[in-house]
Amino acid sequence: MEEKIIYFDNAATTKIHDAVIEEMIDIYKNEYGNPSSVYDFGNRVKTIIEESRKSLATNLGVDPKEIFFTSGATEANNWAILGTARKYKNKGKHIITSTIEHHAVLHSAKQLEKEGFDVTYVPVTEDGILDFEEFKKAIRDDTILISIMAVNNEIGTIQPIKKIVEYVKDKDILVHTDAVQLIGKKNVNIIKDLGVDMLSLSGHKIHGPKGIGALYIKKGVIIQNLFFGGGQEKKKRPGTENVAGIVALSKALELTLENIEEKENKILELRDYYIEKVIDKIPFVRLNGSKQKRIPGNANFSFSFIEGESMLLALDMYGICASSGSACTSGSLDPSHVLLGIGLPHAIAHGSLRVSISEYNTKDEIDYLLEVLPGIIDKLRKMSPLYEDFIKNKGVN
Amino acid sequence: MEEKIIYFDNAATTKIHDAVIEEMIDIYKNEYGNPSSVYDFGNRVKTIIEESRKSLATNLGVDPKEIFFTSGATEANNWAILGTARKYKNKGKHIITSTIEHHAVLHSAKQLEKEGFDVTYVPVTEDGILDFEEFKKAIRDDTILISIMAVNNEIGTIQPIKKIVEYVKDKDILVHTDAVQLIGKKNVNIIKDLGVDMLSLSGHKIHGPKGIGALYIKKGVIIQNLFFGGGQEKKKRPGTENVAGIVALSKALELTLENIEEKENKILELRDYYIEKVIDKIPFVRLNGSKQKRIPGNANFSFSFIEGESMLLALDMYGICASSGSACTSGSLDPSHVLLGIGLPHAIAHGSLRVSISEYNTKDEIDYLLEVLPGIIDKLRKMSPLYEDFIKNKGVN
Amino acid sequence: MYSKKVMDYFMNPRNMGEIEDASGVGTVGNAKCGDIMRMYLNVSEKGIIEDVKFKTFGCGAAIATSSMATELVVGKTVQEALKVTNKAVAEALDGLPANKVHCSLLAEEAINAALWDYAEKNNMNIEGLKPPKEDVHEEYLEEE
Amino acid sequence: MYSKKVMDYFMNPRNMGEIEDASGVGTVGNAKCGDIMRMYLNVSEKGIIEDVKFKTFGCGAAIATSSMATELVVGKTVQEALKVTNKAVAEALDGLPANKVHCSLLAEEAINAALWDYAEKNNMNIEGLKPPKEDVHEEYLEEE
Ligand SMILES: Cc1ncc(COP(=O)(O)O)c(C=O)c1O
Ligand SMILES: Cc1ncc(COP(=O)(O)O)c(C=O)c1O
Repeated sequence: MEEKIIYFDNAATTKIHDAVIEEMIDIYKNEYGNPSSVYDFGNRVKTIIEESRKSLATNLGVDPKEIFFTSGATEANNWAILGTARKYKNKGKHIITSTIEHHAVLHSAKQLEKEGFDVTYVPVTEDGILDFEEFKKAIRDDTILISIMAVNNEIGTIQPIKKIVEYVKDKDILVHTDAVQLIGKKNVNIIKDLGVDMLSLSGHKIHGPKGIGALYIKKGVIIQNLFFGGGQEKKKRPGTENVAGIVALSKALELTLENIEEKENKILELRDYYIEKVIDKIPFVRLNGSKQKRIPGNANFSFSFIEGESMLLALDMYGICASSGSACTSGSLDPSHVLLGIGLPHAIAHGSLRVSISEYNTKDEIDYLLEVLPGIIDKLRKMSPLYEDFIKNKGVN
Repeated sequence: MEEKIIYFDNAATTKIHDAVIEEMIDIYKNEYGNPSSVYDFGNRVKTIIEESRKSLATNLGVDPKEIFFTSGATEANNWAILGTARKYKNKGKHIITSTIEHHAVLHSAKQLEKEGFDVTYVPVTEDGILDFEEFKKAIRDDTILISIMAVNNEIGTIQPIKKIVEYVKDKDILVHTDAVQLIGKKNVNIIKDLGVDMLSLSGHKIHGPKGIGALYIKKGVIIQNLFFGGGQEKKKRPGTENVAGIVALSKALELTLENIEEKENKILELRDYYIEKVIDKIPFVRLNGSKQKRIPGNANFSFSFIEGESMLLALDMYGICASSGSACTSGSLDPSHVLLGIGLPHAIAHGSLRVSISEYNTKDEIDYLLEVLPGIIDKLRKMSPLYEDFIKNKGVN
Repeated sequence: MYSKKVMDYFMNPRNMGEIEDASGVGTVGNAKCGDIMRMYLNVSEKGIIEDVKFKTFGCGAAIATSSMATELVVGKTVQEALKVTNKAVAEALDGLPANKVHCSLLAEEAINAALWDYAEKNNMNIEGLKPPKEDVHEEYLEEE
Repeated sequence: MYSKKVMDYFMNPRNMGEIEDASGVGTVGNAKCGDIMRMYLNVSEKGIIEDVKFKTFGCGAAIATSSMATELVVGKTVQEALKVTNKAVAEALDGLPANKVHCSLLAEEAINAALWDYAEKNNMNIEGLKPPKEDVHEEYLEEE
């Protein structure tokens, strides 16, 4: 278990900050009381939760009363989408999202189609940015919800959330954003920078633990609960609170945002260095997604003629962790819907490599990756019948 | 934070076993990979999850494929109830539960009423056991689901789950049980001892952490997902897995069940000693719920003429943690629906004290409780206008 | 949850007890909601509240607010006592949790009920004194 | 996820490459599903498969199964080669994860396609040889 790994899959999940683990240990050992209990041993746990809520809210520029803890972003996304639709179904039955959302959004939308809603999946440009003209056309009188992600998890493209919010500000439409890949990457003031009605985030993407997330619900916005029970979370999200998770989520955001500009610059530098070198060293590559409107840590390349999983396995032999498509669909036969969404043909969509960089990565690690990657690509291409056809000029199907 | 507390609220939540904390720390520090990832660093986390699932399943006498991890029993209960109802709504619209269920069940049922379902809340006898004659009468041709708890959380009464299952075995009705207060208290083989189609359990009630639970779904039983997203948990429960929670839940059950008969006997002995002494020392008390059909750790008394919270606060001054009603409704103005359910008048329902004992409690602690309790009751009664009326023989309203 | 002051008044309640043959006695609240407060007052011939005692069935806040209410009215004239609001009671206790504010309302109401009883017994018409409500919870619950 | 043997055949694939002027060449699979396998065979006049090479676009299992398939058929007669099943390929690799079983089917199909090409080129009618399917995925997916 102690072999060295080089972790370039920070969009899938992240190393937990040591100080976050320390806080969890303290909670597990000393603060196991039930926050709803009357006695001090429970009460003080309630206080701990409220302090965490306050810290998280402060770091996002919102009111603590607007933060609701969930079991992760999947739950938060479902809550926002199903909860809005089921609450306002008599007002309208139309929902807008995009073709490149996370499955937690897309599959919630599919469920709503089964419940009689109409969903428009707005396409993106080949740069991986929401096609704003198409978005405008999608809006209808019976539109009740828009859910567009802040940053795409596969190609790192930044979506025009503020522009969306401004465009519909006079309409009675709620706007939700899945901000899992934005929060913790930059300083974000939800109100000033986004202005959305609801926003989802997840702990394990910001150097916190898995199984904890939050939904921001703007004051005054009312949606249906996703499930029902005790009075926790102001009667909006029942179940005994995941206290250690809540504390860890807040602490993780706090620590991740510490010196964030500095970290951002460092990560950006590493990323751009990697991109430049890959383009330099390896032929037939394509950077997926806008180079400019892109979150610092993400580099997603397609390497023509080869398939993604084989690249990942080969990198794994060198102790390098990276991904192709998104983690939760690996093992499926489908190519990434995001890469198809930006217009890539199947053969190329299958051959993507996402390197996602965090504050824990170093230039040495990037150099090591750059040392082994060209050989791997070369070897796999030599095995590829598609490459053979290409070289022999037969063309590819 | 280091003052000594005497914890008698094990039905609300429990102290985490040290070895469980150790396992979580290991996961947080060393196994932060995403279980869905291709590389070994993710894959081995998948293996860890599957080993935990296997251990949990083995300890419950079921197949690992029948275990689905959730964020707690609230989610598990909702999933079972809403998921069954929404799946089979075209087959039937009637659901049976009892009047003394946890709010996670009752409020799911209320939600289903809003969705057009018919719910029968079967009453219990004054002993706190399901009224089986009423239960039989409740069954209809369009009944699709029965959800009855295995053990009540407030009064510890054991419900006749196996009898229910046998009674409806020729009918096309799914049976769910909220077994949060049973699992970990006794050796339970789900198939042989209960035979239900679905069963919910929660980590923090069995010396594990908060925010993790599981739903057992019998092979062949298909219900609707509660929320939608990635392909985790065989596509039934999406979201990046709470790996540490899963490992901790399994480990907690394993450790809690170690020498369980011995623990059961010890707990029972402490509990019966407490019950006997209370009845001995304090007048105008009533043990709520059947003495015989009762889980070992639970003792729930009503002390006439006084209100529960004031008892808890007074006990808290002595470092004793206990509860009145259930934790998740404390702070509400309502008396316990369970105590009203067994027919107590409001004044008495308000005056209950639940002491719930775990393997970590000692005879010394019980003795200490018995030392301070009579004085507290006495003092509060002297303050009570109801007691004054009673003594003056005016009678109580 | 509770301030130190609330806990102090809960653990060491001032003016707990009964007054035999009191000038006025009032009982408010009901068992359904879990709080019943009873106030006993002795009013001097000059209209000064010379002695107050309470008994309360209820939570910590119910006990503390009733005790505090007795302290706030003792020594005051009936007119002054009528001006003691639930806010004053809550403030004197360094505040109450949101879901316990109704206890301070009930304490105010209990004083009022005892004064009403005093007025009735003496066939007086006290300015500003209204017939007591049995309960304050519904009002409070609506606010929530 | 994968057995050691799969990883070995993935990292060090046996018989990877092309055969110029091969007796038979077959390509199966498609880019949509993410696996394409191509098999080259040389068959001797006595009907013995003397040389086999493969090229594969696909996941680790796709590469390993195609490589293993070449090893299982080399030196065999055409008739014997037809009896090499996807199960045999998977077993020779110490098993495959459930969602990768289709790779072994594709490898079986690739051998079949190369033999079909050989038969066509030589105008032969080989008993038990069926026209190759382009893909095996749909079949597999239905099973799931
Ligand atoms: C954009 C995006 N949304 C949602 C999720 C789901 O988050 P969680 O794993 O916390 O459910 C993820 C990651 O898995 C993600 O990248
Ligand atoms: C009987 C019963 N069911 C359900 C629950 C809810 O469990 P959780 O807190 O894991 O959501 C509890 C405890 O809170 C309980 O005692």
